[in-house]
Amino acid sequence: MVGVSGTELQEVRTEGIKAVPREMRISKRSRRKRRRFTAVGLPVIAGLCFLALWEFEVFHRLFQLRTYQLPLPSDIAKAIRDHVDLLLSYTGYTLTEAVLGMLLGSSIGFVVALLAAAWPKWGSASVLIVASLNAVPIVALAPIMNLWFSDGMGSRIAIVTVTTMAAMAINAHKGMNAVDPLAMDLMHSYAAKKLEVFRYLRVAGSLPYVFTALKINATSSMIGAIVGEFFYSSRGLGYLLSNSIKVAKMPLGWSCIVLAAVAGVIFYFIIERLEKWCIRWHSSQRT
Amino acid sequence: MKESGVFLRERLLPIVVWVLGILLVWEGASWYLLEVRQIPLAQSKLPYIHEIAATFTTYGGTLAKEGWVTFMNAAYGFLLGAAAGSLLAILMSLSKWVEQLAFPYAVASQMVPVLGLAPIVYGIVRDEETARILISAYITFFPVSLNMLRGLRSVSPASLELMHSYAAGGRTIYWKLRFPASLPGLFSGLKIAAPLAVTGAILVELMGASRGIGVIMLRNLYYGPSHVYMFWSTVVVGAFLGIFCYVLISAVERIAAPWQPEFRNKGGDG
Amino acid sequence: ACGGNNGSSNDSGSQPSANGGGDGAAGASETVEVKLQLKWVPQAQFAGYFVAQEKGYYAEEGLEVEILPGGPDIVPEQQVASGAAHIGVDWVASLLAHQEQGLPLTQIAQIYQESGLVLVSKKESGITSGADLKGRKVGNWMGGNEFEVLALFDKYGLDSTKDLEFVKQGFTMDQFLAGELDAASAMTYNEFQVVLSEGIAESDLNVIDMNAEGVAMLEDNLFANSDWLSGNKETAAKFLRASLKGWKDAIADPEQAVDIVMKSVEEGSTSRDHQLKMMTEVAKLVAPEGFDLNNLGWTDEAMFKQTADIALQFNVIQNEPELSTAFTNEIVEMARD
Amino acid sequence: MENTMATILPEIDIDRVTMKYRTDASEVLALQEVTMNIRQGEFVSLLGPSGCGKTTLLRIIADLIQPTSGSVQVAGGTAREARLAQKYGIVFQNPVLYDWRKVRENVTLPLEMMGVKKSERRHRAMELLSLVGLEHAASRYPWQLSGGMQQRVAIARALAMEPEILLMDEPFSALDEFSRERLNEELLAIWSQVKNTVVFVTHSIPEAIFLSDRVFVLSPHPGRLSAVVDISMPRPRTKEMRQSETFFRLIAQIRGSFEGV
Amino acid sequence: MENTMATILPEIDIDRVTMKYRTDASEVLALQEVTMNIRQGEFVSLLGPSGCGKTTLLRIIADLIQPTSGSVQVAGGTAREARLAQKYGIVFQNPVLYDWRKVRENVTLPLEMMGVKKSERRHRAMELLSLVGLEHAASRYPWQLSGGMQQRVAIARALAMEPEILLMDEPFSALDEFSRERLNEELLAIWSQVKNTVVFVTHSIPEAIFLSDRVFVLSPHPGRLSAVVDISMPRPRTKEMRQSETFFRLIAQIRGSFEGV
Ligand SMILES: Nc1ncnc2c1ncn2[C@@H]1O[C@H](COP(=O)(O)OP(=O)(O)OP(=O)(O)O)[C@@H](O)[C@H]1O
Ligand SMILES: Nc1ncnc2c1ncn2[C@@H]1O[C@H](COP(=O)(O)OP(=O)(O)OP(=O)(O)O)[C@@H](O)[C@H]1O
Ligand SMILES: Cc1ncc(C[n+]2csc(CCO)c2C)c(N)n1
Ligand SMILES: [Mg+2]
Ligand SMILES: [Mg+2]
Repeated sequence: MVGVSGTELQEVRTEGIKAVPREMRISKRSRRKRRRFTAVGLPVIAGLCFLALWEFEVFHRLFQLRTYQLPLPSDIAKAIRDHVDLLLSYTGYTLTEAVLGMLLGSSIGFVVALLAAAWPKWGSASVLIVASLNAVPIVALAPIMNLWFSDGMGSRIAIVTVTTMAAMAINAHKGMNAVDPLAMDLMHSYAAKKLEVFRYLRVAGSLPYVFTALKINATSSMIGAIVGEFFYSSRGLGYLLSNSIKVAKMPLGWSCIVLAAVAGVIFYFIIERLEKWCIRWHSSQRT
Repeated sequence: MKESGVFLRERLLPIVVWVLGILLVWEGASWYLLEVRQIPLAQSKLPYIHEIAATFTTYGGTLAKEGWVTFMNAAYGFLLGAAAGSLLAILMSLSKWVEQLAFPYAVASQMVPVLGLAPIVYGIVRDEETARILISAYITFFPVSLNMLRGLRSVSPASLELMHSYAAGGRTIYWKLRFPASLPGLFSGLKIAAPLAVTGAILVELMGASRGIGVIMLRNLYYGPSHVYMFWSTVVVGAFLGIFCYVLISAVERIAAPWQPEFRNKGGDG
Repeated sequence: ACGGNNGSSNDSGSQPSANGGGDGAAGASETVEVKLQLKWVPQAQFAGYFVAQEKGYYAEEGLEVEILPGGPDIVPEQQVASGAAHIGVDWVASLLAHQEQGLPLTQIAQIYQESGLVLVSKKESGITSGADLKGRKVGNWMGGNEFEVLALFDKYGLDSTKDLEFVKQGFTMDQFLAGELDAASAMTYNEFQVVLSEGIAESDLNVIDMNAEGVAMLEDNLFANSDWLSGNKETAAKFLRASLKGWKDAIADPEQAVDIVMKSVEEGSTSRDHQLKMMTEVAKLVAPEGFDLNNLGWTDEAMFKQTADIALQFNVIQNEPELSTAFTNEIVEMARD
Repeated sequence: MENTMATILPEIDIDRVTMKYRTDASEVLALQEVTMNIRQGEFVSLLGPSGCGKTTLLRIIADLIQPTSGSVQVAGGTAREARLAQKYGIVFQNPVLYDWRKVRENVTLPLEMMGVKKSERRHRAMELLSLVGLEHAASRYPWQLSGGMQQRVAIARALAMEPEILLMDEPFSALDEFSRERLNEELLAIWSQVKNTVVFVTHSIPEAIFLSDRVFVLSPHPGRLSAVVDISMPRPRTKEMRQSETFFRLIAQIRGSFEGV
Repeated sequence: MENTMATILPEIDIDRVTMKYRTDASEVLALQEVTMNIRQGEFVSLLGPSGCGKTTLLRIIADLIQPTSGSVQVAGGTAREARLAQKYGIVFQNPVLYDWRKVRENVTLPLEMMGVKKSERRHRAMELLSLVGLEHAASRYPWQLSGGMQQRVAIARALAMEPEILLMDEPFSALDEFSRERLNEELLAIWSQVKNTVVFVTHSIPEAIFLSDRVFVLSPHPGRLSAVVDISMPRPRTKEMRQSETFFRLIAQIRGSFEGV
């Protein structure tokens, strides 16, 4: 009981107010260092432990897996070393598709949310329609987009666009509608036009939701691009991955996954930094 | 009496207009591509709506049956995924420590496509049904988790202080404050996840199932343009399942979290 | 009626563990469960198994066979190795690649005697021989299906990375139909028929046949999990016996075979017509002219070696396979008795 | 003569306004048949027990909600037209500051919306912030202020745009007596310069008397106009008047017309 | 005046408490070396201009924030221990009601946390709601209430748990004079029964005098204790005392120790 409340108390201190507690005042710098350690060092150490357990086949024994189902890190590392140029260029290719598609999809989703919030009666259905597109799987999207945009990068960008629209539309719509009704009244009292209500209130108010959507999209765009490449692409991580796994080159396949994961995590954390910077004012950020 | 009239006018009318509008534009564009531009594979690119409708009359039974199978698969995956996602969000919000430890890996895990995941999951659980549910849960959990985490984290400092003044324990704070406050976020996560669960179910059906909308989808693609209307029917069924799930979640939201600003009626008689 | 239902009928007793069951236990009364993983969706390509199932040949042998559909994301070798199935169907080159990676797999029968893979092109592209492919855009599904085509390129001295554009082809023929590909890979029994059914006359098409070019590799086979096999040879033989019987029936009476296949196929996903064409074409590959149907299932060491050699040449595998473990004719022999 | 003309013109004309709120279970009759006229340039106060409908009335005047029945005319047109013409400046009962804007930017908000130049905006904002005693807090975020400071920011924001009609909902309730009295005087000073119409909600009878030309008293359940009191004290009002006999008489008079919760 | 031995025990002992807030740009010295003792069962008020640190001090006593330096002892232990022992009931400056709970459930919240039985909780909640005049609004949502009504819900919530130490931050500022005076009396009645320690922040000097045993006056920039005034009026306090000479003398005395914003 006491212990639990102790951690809660910590939260008041860090989350509630910018108090300068006595015992921490002297060590501002060391605190920052410690925070950086927990943000970077901890996952790295955990990752290394995880890798070690993996490498020494502890997981394999635990779950009765074989190396042809889950190759060892050393083999994956070797595959990466052997194909580093190819892998890097493919990572760039796939990442390009993901980022472009994600930007396009998120923008469209955001605009849909804007319209839906501005004209609720007529616009709400558009969120619904965009959401329903999310129920069309990539296996079906791939052939359609291939027909429309040929087998180049365009078709994957289109796939990623379609798969990222919904998250943004739904979240941004929620964020724009969740603004304080009194804040809306203030805008009305200024006779703010629809556009101004968005500019001054709704967009800022929805930012926490928008960034959550961007974070979801950062990951789903990567996987969308990868799976999109399974079917028609002759380049990219997804192409190499599906090919390698089908011809039993598991280590090479997994090196694609590793690179995708690294690229995806970096993409994700760039967005998270952006979020920290953009919504410093939000209560979830008052550390 | 008056209420149902308002409902018809305010909610149903726009939807009807939208649907009709989309159908008309689609049909027109399809005609344009096929008859005016005469591009190759025009019907594969954008088929006639009436042809798709025709397949619905012939194969409506099959589509409904397989759609139901997919829906049930999606429901299982969704339930498990939503539960796992919320749990992870709660764990991460409980301590920054867990978050910083788990988060990069949660993100990284999303980069493993089912193709790479399947052998592992099959290898571990050795049961197809379980493996399928696990895989579709894996696809749905992430948006739920992120949205709920945001909700859990953004309770207002003042309401948190009220809890502290009661010396509320961690669990109580969750139950009485953080959880209700995170419901709007949770629900928008669920709205993203619900159609995604349909995608997940379809994807999983391609992992060797013999029933479900995904199965017909794949087979009709494979057998060529002569099956294009049936393929598009399956796409339509998928989209409808998505709409259905979305509407379902929205309805639950209205019951479970009715206090949100968007549900408040503003003064007057409105 | 088909075994394709993915129901959860597989209780733990049917797990294909290495030492599970054993032939002794498979008495007359108890049915033994066997799961067959197809390479692709249920269709006439796999008619023999459906016929055996429908006509009760498996049941007669005391087997309860479940036929698992394949798909674009399914690797039968992985399924069999991980225990999701006991026996699988794939192409020999893919099998070799997986064997080399240490997956415990053994080929127990060769069903297709010839390659069904062709390269189709429209007459107007003027591709009459492999040499004409230079500078063209050629498609294949990749992922283990591409080696015959690579061998063809090699035969004509073409480097697939420099002399032409060798690209991934989806599981539809849309790219070819839309004119994006100069030459597309096609199976005689499916994709080629799809092209024809789009109203393109056979006379308007050029076809490069892998068999004729001498770069054919062995295709649909049957392979089993080695660990399972060592304890269940009798079961495997029973399975094979019934399957071969099914295949013979299918070839003897394609119409009936297609009727049976159609029961396993979702309504509305394919037509009987198409499956009938497929069956006719498949029959030509399973039993080419002059083939003695009594040899059905027998793996010809010379053909197997040719396949392995091509595979080796294109780095599908790094070392020459140990033929004695790669395949066995023992089960076929047992099945014949 | 011009001057008297102006006072005859009814700037805000509230005619038999009734407001019902619907809740899940029941209906709340917040206002019933309220009729009042406010002249141009007049300073009026609304007094009444908690929950009697003062805020509701203010929001109806500002066209933020529509009455169930009755009509509101503002400056010869509808309330809507007045709002769209940006005639209103409002201080809400809660400060309603935008979290993502620092204090200064919160004050410049209405100026931005009216297209005032940036340098001008900042200048004006700092002027008003120093009027309410907050120039030192200009670059803090709202949540770094005390309750009273937040309310003062909201006041500065409403004054920034020099609105023709100023609606203030208990603006000074979170302030200590001294700040309150000082701001009362500042408000009167500004008002006498700008000559705008002010509708002022307060719970302090002395404050209402000190500031207003007329005081409207509302009674609760349902909200009805129960008294209108003319404040016949000369302008400019001075501190000393607070001690005058008229003042005390008015206090007593208004108290008398009042019913508690 | 000193009625029992309870008054000897220091219930809240604030010793040279200093509080600095860090903002992006600078530091705000909200409290500087504030020392005060509050006896058990005592009713004290904090007065001071807006932004002088009253809320900050209250939050420090309640262990919601930690002072930069100095110490707080409550009932012989630390503030933390007192908080964990659920000794505090707080009325915040804003109502802080939970949106998802109806009015009644907002009031029962602290009772739920103390494990009071359901029927008992409802009963108690309705009792308190009728005390603050809100029994008719029990099943509305907070946003369906007027500002003053919300504040009254918060008061009912704090009283529901009969806390040993009651901290109230301008609880009555959103109320009209009549409701306010009525609630002042109710509060005193409850206090004289429960005998809890009350720290009461207000901007109304008469209110502080009417309610308190002692009044602490804070001065701003930085917040320091500038005066402690003993209210030597007998208890129970009556309406008539508000007109007494002592009362006016005390008002004048406190005004004198006060500096405006
Ligand atoms: N959105 C709403 N839905 C339902 N009832 C409401 C709503 N807003 C206000 N009310 C009710 O209308 C009545 C008048 O409310 P209003 O806010 O106008 O009071 P007020 O005079 O401003 O009170 P206070 O002095 O406490 O601010 C109250 O009974 C309140 O509960
Ligand atoms: N979280 C914070 N960060 C930075 N400064 C703060 C914070 N909270 C309060 N302050 C500052 O501390 C000082 C004291 O604030 P406090 O809220 O205690 O005042 P107060 O006496 O309660 O005023 P009021 O009567 O207006 O409520 C103010 O100058 C305020 O701006
Ligand atoms: C992704 C993908 N992989 C392979 C094929 C081609 N294909 C389908 S069935 C079959 C015969 C195998 O037994 C072949 C080669 C495809 N169309 N799509
Ligand atoms: Mg009000
Ligand atoms: Mg305060």
